[in-house]
Amino acid sequence: MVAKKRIYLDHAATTPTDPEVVEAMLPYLSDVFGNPSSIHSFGQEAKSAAEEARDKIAALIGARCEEIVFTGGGTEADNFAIKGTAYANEGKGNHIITTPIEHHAVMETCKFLQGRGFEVTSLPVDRYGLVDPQDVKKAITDKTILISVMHANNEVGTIEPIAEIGEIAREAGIYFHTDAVQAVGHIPVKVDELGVDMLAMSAHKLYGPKGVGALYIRKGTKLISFMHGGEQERRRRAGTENVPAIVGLGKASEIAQREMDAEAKRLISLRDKLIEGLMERIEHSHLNGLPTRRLPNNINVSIEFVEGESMLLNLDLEGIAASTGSACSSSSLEPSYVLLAMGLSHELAHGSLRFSLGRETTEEDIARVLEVSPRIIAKLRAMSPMLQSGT
Amino acid sequence: MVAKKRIYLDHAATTPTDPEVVEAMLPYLSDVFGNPSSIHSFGQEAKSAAEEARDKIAALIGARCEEIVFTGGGTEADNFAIKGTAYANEGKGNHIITTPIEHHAVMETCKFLQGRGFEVTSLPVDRYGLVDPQDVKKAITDKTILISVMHANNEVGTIEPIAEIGEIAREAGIYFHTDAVQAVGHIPVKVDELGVDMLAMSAHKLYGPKGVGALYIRKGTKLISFMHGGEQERRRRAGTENVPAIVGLGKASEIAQREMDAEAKRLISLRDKLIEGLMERIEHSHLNGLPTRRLPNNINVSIEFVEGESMLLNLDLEGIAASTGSACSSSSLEPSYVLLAMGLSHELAHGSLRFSLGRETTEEDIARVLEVSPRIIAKLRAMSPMLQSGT
Amino acid sequence: MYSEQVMEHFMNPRNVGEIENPDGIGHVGNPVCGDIMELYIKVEDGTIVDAKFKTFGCGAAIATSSMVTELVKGKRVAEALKISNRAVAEALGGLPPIKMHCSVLAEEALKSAIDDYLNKSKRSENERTS
Amino acid sequence: MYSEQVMEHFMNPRNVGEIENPDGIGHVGNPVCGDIMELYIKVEDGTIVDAKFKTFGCGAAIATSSMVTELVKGKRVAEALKISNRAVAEALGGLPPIKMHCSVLAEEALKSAIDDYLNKSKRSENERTS
Ligand SMILES: Cc1ncc(COP(=O)(O)O)c(C=O)c1O
Ligand SMILES: Cc1ncc(COP(=O)(O)O)c(C=O)c1O
Repeated sequence: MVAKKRIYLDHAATTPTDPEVVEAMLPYLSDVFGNPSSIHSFGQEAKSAAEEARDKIAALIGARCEEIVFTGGGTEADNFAIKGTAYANEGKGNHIITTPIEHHAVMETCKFLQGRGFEVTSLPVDRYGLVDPQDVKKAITDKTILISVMHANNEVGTIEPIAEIGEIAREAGIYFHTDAVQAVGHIPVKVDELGVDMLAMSAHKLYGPKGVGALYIRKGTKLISFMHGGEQERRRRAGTENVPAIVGLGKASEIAQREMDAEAKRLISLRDKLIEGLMERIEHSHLNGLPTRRLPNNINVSIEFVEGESMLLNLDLEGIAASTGSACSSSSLEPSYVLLAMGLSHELAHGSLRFSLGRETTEEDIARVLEVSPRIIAKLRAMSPMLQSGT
Repeated sequence: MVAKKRIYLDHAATTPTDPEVVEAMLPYLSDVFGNPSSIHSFGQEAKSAAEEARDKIAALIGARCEEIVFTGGGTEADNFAIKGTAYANEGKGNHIITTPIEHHAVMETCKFLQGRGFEVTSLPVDRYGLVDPQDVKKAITDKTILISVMHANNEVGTIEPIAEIGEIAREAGIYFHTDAVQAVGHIPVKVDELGVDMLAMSAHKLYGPKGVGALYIRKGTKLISFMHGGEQERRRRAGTENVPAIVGLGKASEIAQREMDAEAKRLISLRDKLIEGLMERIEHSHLNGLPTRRLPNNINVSIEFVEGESMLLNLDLEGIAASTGSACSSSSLEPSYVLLAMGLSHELAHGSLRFSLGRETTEEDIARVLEVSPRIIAKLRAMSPMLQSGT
Repeated sequence: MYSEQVMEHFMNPRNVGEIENPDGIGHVGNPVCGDIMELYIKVEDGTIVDAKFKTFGCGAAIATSSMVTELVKGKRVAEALKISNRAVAEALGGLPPIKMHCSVLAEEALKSAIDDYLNKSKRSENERTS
Repeated sequence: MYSEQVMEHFMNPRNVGEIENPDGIGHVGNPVCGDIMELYIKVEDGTIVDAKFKTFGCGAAIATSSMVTELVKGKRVAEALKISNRAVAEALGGLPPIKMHCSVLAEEALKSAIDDYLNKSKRSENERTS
């Protein structure tokens, strides 16, 4: 095949680790490799590095460093927050409020609890995927112990009214968790402004390494450990600290804090160019999610009469990496439950295409997508039994 | 301070990542960074790398590759095995058999379940830390659903009679889990010979990276997920795969398989030299654990009249990194529960010292420990109120 | 994910399109499951002389559609009825387990087209004899 | 983990040893908790003129023992009684939270030695007055 520049537009699935981050991590693999729990110098050096990283992450989200607990990723942070508060507050109640557009990490955790004596209310969302804070308020009962609403949706990029929900949760005295895996490092996220008690993040979504994340836990929040074992992380999360990855998350947070504003501006301009270009060039195409209150890097469209995977494969053969719905669900046969919850038909859900831009994305990349996509779609539509000749 | 060669003798706490392993991981941080769940080429390349690693790990422990599930470390593997089988087999019974010398990852997980309707029997151990298979047999009731006995103890190095226990478990039709975090890569570990249904390992104990481990799950074993979320790892462990770390674990397994025999022989010789040298040079010192059926790299001694941390600090100032009990417990004030379970007095438990050797350990390192230790101990003993002048 | 043969048929699908006045049409699948196949056959003297398809679906759906049309062309109707989904998958060098249902769909589309043809010819036979 | 001052006192502890015929001995701690301190004082005219210690324990235990003996030397007994565990910790540039109990132990050892001295001198006073 001809060597083409490969264009990666799937940053919502994962991002490349920033070279500066890799650089920062390397010494902690082979040289400063000690176990932070060890009291000798090898251990203490590793410990300081992890603590420095903790400061940077706390700074990024406006938290205190003791409120940051490192985890093995976003999924673990969500499991920890939800199971941890559920089990710790069983005495108070067994009701959890969440939404139908959460990532699997939240949704499956809630389902697990549902099978073990908890009740879960899944709120409605509108056609943009927006949750109405008033619906949260109405769903609260005297058994409610936790509200979990994601900050920004990973599929359609819609940004939820977290601060408004935070106020409602605070008034009702109910713990509020947000899965901010797609938001942290991309848009301003400050725990006090949002009024959240717990917030999950994952390094590999902000140019940090895979296999590390963090849970912000507001001081005073009652929750039990998810990972049982040693006394690491002030007894809140057992397991030898993944120091190189933690250092990587710290560096990634530092870079994000430094570059977020300018980068978001740049991406919004590229994003809107791509959205407009696709709408213009492709008949019967629709934007999914809110037009403006969306992640700076997210483009999600539904293309009538064609199926997502066949578009993806064709794009991939042209060197363009995209996604149809969440990366996790692309191995299943179900169309995106997020799009269905927003009221899309099965056909439109199957025909969805997500491009998520990143730091390496250029104007040329956008131009190339706009050049290639109509051709691919035309080819597939010619094959489609849903499009009668002449439509 | 004078620059001395630093001597790391705390490999049971963590090992440096092998340069070959680092080399193998690097491409997967920045270049082949895709999410294995993605169907585009970035994702599929990452996926193949993870699958190749899975083969290597399976080969090391004599398993089939579908029986290996990657986790975020040894602690998670233990949590997964124990909670996963407990919850999945509640219908059958609620009784778990374990030992008082397990790592915190097993012990605290069992305690958690104990608080949630499960019953836990903690078997006795002898003064070497050995479990008697007959005690396992006697402890089995018709409510028993799981036996969890570690392969090799992390503090004293004693290797447990896993194959014998495996036979008993198999006869009784009860799931058998072993925490082999300290054994895998150091001594031969084959799941079929051991007769285990689940086996936990952690990469950073065998010169692989931190933050990744694996749980072997024998085909047919009934257990539920611990980490809920996406459909990764055939729906058994959610969360974006930590590809670089998984590749690292694969490479570390490959190296271990290649070098284990020769390295174990070399270490046993160094180990025995150090044990004999310490016994000879230091009066009132005692070996903890079995003399021969112990990990090739483990030396654990109790020194009468002196406390462990003060020895550690002095050794550290001489550039020698060692440990007193498990690294995890050294930040707590409790003396090692493992040593206490073996019947040691509090004083001898507080006076324990663990040296754990590794690939970089040389004859000269051993000589240096033997030169420095008696001096340090004499100095501390001179300060000790427990040693009457003239003893 | 896919074999080379799957990708080849996906990129260069054979027999795309409709047949005017076909002797049989098979229509299977629905938008809920995400795959829709339409298969057209032309039969002369009990032999399938042409086959075409239109498919809405994933890579495997398109490749199996393409392959099944290739496999039936030139076959006697009775033989064509024996083409199993495994045969389609095998001809493509295998399919990922999660995509085997596409080969089932292709088999069903073929069966459905042949059924349609058999029904039609029975009817015209009836018309002729009555 | 430890401040420079702690490490300095740990490595070069002042006043290690016993005092022959001390005026007061304090003995606190036990092997269960892992720290044992013995503190000896020599008192002349109500002033602590010498103090020595023997300690089984961690780095902080040894450093606080050393520091407390330094702090009391030359002090009037009444003043010495006012030395708090915080004062000992502060003089060492602070202690990790988990090690603060060592400074408590040092304070207790001092109190216990002074108590012993006061009891003894009361007894000898009594003996003299009786
Ligand atoms: C919104 C959201 N939550 C949670 C996760 C899970 O994070 P991780 O893959 O680090 O476990 C992801 C990404 O996969 C995500 O997009
Ligand atoms: C025997 C044993 N089990 C479990 C663990 C936990 O492994 P990890 O630190 O990778 O979570 C360790 C090491 O810390 C160990 O030595």
